[in-house]
Amino acid sequence: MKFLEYQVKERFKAAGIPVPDGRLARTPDEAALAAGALGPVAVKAQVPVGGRGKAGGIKLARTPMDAKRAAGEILGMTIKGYPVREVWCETAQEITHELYLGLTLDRDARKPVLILSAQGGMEIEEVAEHHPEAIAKLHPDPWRGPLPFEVRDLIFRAGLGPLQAQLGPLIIKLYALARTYDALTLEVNPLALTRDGGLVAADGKLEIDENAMFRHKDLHGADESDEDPIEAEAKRRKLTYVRLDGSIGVIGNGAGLVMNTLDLVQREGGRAANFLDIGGGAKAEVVHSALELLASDPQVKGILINIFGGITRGDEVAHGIIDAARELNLKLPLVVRMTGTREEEGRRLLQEAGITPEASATAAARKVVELAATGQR
Amino acid sequence: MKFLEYQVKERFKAAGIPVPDGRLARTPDEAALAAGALGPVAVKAQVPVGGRGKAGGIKLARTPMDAKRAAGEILGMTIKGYPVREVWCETAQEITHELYLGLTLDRDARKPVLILSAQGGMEIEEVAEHHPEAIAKLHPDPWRGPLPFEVRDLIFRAGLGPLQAQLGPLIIKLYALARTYDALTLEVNPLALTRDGGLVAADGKLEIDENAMFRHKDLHGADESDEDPIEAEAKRRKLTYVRLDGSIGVIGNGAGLVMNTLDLVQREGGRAANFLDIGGGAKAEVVHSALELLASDPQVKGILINIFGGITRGDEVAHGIIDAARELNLKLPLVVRMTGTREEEGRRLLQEAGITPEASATAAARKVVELAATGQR
Amino acid sequence: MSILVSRASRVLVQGLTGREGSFHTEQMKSYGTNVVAGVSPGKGGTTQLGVPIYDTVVDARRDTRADVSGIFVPAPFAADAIMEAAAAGIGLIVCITEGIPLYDMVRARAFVEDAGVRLIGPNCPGIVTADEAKVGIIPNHINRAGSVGIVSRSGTLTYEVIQGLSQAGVGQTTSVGIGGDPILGLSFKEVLALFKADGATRAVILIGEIGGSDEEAAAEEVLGPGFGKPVIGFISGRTAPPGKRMGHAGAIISGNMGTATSKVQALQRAGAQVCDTIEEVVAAAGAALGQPSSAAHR
Amino acid sequence: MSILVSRASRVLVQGLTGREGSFHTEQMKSYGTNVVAGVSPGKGGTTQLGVPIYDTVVDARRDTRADVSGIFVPAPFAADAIMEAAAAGIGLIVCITEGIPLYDMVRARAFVEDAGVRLIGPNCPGIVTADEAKVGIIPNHINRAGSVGIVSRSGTLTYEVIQGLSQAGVGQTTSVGIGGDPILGLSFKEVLALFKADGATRAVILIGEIGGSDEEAAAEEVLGPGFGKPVIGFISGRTAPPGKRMGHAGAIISGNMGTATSKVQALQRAGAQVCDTIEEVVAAAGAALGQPSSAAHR
Repeated sequence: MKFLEYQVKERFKAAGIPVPDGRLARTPDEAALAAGALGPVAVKAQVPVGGRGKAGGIKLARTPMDAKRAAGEILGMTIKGYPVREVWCETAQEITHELYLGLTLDRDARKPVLILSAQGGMEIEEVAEHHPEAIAKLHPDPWRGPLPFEVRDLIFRAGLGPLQAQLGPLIIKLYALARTYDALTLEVNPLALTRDGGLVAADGKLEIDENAMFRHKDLHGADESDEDPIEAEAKRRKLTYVRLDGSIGVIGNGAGLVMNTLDLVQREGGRAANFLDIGGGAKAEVVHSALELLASDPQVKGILINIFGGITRGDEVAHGIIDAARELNLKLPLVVRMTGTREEEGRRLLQEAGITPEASATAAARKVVELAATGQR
Repeated sequence: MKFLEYQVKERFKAAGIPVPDGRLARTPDEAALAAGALGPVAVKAQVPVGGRGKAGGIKLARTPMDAKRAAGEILGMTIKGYPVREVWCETAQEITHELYLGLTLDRDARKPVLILSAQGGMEIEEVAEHHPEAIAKLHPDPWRGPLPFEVRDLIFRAGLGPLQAQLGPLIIKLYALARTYDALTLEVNPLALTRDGGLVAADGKLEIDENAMFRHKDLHGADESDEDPIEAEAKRRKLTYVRLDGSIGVIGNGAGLVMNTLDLVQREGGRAANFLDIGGGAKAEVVHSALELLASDPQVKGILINIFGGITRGDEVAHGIIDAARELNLKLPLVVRMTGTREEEGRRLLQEAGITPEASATAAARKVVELAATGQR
Repeated sequence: MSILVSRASRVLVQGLTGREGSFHTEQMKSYGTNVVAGVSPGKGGTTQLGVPIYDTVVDARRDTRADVSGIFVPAPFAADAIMEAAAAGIGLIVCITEGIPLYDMVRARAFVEDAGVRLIGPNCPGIVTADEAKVGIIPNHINRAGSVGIVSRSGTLTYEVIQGLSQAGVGQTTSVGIGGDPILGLSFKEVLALFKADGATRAVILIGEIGGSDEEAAAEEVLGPGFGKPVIGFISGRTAPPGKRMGHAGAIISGNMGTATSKVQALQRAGAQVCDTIEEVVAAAGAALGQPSSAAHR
Repeated sequence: MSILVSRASRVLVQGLTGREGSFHTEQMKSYGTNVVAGVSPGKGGTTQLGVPIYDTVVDARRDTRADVSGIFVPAPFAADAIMEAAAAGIGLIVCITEGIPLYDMVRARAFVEDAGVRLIGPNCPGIVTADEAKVGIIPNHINRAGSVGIVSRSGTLTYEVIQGLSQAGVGQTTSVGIGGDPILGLSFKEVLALFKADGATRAVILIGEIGGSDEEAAAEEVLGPGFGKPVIGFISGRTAPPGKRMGHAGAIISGNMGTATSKVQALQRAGAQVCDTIEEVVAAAGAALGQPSSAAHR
């Protein structure tokens, strides 16, 4: 789950991490009111993607009239496919230096990692590539969290010793916030040093582990309904779906198997329209739901279902396929490959319903590419 | 710092540990109102010591009139020296079984310890002595805290498996509460199983680590001003003081040295009036304050100051003694033994002020016992 | 010989009484696995599928001397189940559960490491030592005893490879699915070291996928001339899009590691034969053992 | 010979620039201790009392190879300072600070144990190896080199004993104040084991006090016939009242342990000579070494 800038900043504020004063505006008049209350403001488009600055989604406004004009221009823009519906108007900061502070999970270290750099702002990835020495890291013990002495050491290693007294508690609060929200990523970039010597989170990013949502049932993140309608629908159906640019709809169980199926489709001269993993142990309803989703995608010219049952059972999958194909009155070519747990039952059910499973994944990929190309059922 | 029952229960409630509904009453009429709102209640004296049940400080009241009468009897009682100024009126519970749940620090294990027993109530110490097998303990790792599986294991070992689903989260909440408040001791005794199968904290005890008070500056515990006026005054002066029953006032630096001084006084035929440790690194003001305190105690017939300076400096101590003796116009026999860091300066200062330090702690103890017995200066 | 599990393994199933746990315990037993106990808090004292159920792993272990645990408990409770097994002295823990929150796993992994215990998974298909024992969910009928060891990050692709080998008459010693999650127990490195030391394993198949740098680490630290056995590699996701990244922070940490190219090259540098399809993997394994794969049915 | 600190110790002082830290660093230096560095975050790069100051222990250790740290930082930050020293690889940490919250110490102690490092204290007077080195606050002039080892829970009583011995002409190898807090680093057991192994120490004095059961544990686990050196014990607090107890829970945990009687009896069972006064302790130590205490000035 992702959040908009203002949602992240609300959480920073509640956690004691300093943020500029700001107000949300949905109309140019609201932006003018905000500027009236706050003085000179930055008017910032609220979209769940990066790069809005370059796209013209951030403007400075010295007066309420300026703010109204800026909001008028930004509201209604579309940034990377997201129409801007809200702007965040916040007190303009006199920034003298931009730092970077971030937290993510380091899969190789099998630990969380805190990252601090005196060179923050837009170009942090380039700093990481070309000046790795300018990036200081700390892998806190996952039970202990970052200890004060470890954080001090991080700060001195980043060359930010003089900011120690302010920065130390801020880093510990950031980590606590990440733990509270099961954050996969929590970034303050830039963490701005202002003319008066204070530190303020000028922008923030937060992404929550979907697997931990059972602990955060009351959380509402960014409304992503504006994105690709099929991706949004997949999210509602809780399917692991990624939109691709080909024409073969692919359904499989297990990320490795689905990725391999994409590879096979490409080897046979086709291109997949999507990645769709129904995961382990999927029941008939999930298969049904996945098939229904792909059938609704006009880009899809043929569907390949590749199931190797382990915890997933062939008969369950077959029931899902058969019911969905019947209900949807599916006109597209549908090729199924099914093996593994309860494959006998599954294959028998499919055959009784007039669907002949292919013998191997390679054969199935070849078949679906061929059928999609010729438009046959 | 200690807390009254109702103060502990407020904290239990905030932490999600179930407690009976209750109201505080300072007059019989308030108790009647509480019973009117709550129905049948237990009217319980609020004093910072145990044993109030046996002393008649808890009465059941079925009606508001009963409650008024009970409160009238309890308010104004004195329990172990504490006048009862408030009663806690809480919904009477239909208790079918009493458990014990407690947390303290186990100094031998150098860890916190959770203690759970199916045999709770008043006699838990006897259970511990005679049926140690009825007491289950868990030493959580101090960084990890009690883990769910460890708590389940504790509950099954205590023979309370059927209560697992309720008791597990309650124990984890209790531990979190203890950590939040730096509790040296946190007890729920009895933890009552009610007729409807629920668990409720029928009584609670909380004692906070004085060393951690810098983290809890906004906390207010039980008003202990009713206790021994000298002990209360010592607390206000932040002196480590324990009232004893003899006549020799003893001041020293370091618990071991003070305890040994008490032993020496007793060997010489006297008895100490108190234990007073000014700790390490005490400055002149602290010595002054300690001397002033003992001088105010009518029980004290002579004062022995025993200082072996390490981090404490002889000159600082001497200044405190001299100033206090002069200001208080001290009439009592005063014997000083001083050695260690800056002893030369300290001894010289004392001698200039007409106080001759003794050569050894034993000699000083003998002298003060002798002087106190004869009433000499 | 084989690695990790064998006929001698005494297997405990945590979550045996649940839907998945009971189904797959039945499968494991029918494969001949010695399932000695189940753990389901509150159901201690009962019996299911002929297996005694205990409230805690400590109790189960005291009575049955179980040394391997298979975990089928739901995701919110799975990390706790892993730690319970580790604390009770279970030597090998195989966690099948999918969807465990990453912070839970980071903690559980540190716990397991402190306890000096082996963990496979989570989100993995488990382990089969062919014709001896199975802990997990790999379909029984696809396995065939032989001399190829398999280690894989992908669950279902593991099945593909096992089935392909068996159909081609190329049997396996042990097949290990290490799981697809970002935070895992044993990785390629450790499992390859076990295969290296196992006399019965004459060739090893490594099935990797994009993301992380465990394949690279294994290639650099374990494989190479000293490994002493032919290694056949396969990396899935070559045509997959870069996918979601964890903001800037993820990019800073992972750098250029984790692409299919990086993995293929690292394996090749270490002397592994990297194949493009599962069919090629099967053929290469047959060739490595001197078995022409088409006619190798024993 | 001696234990824990010697002329070769390279001593770091955490909190050197504070009031207590600077006063006692001066004392330590004047005793001849090799103080190589100080740590005060934010004051790195400066010099005080001729000692270079660093921002972190890691930095100080890299430059100076310090192997012992004396901690004089205020109580709210002292547990963190202990952990910083342990994480940086300091082998012996001596924490003088008094008043550290107990939960902080419980965590710091677990941390130090995981790091495999020795901690003395907190709330202790530290260590003196007579005529060689001092880390802590024991007054310089009372020590005298010789062959008695001292280990004590009480700060100021330690001074009494040292002074008494020195005045009677009975010198010391090393005097160790282990501290009076409920949660400590090394206890009697570990320090006694070091004295047992120290060739120069010919007799040991143990100064205990009421509370806890460290004296009993030492008597049962380390002392006894195998110890091989005379042990003289002293327990203070015999006439002290039971004092505050930690509610029921404390009583359940401590049972009958911790009284002066329990400690005296345990020491006597282990063959120690338990004395009633410090004067007796001094005389007994002299006798144990074959020195009549009154006329033993060397």
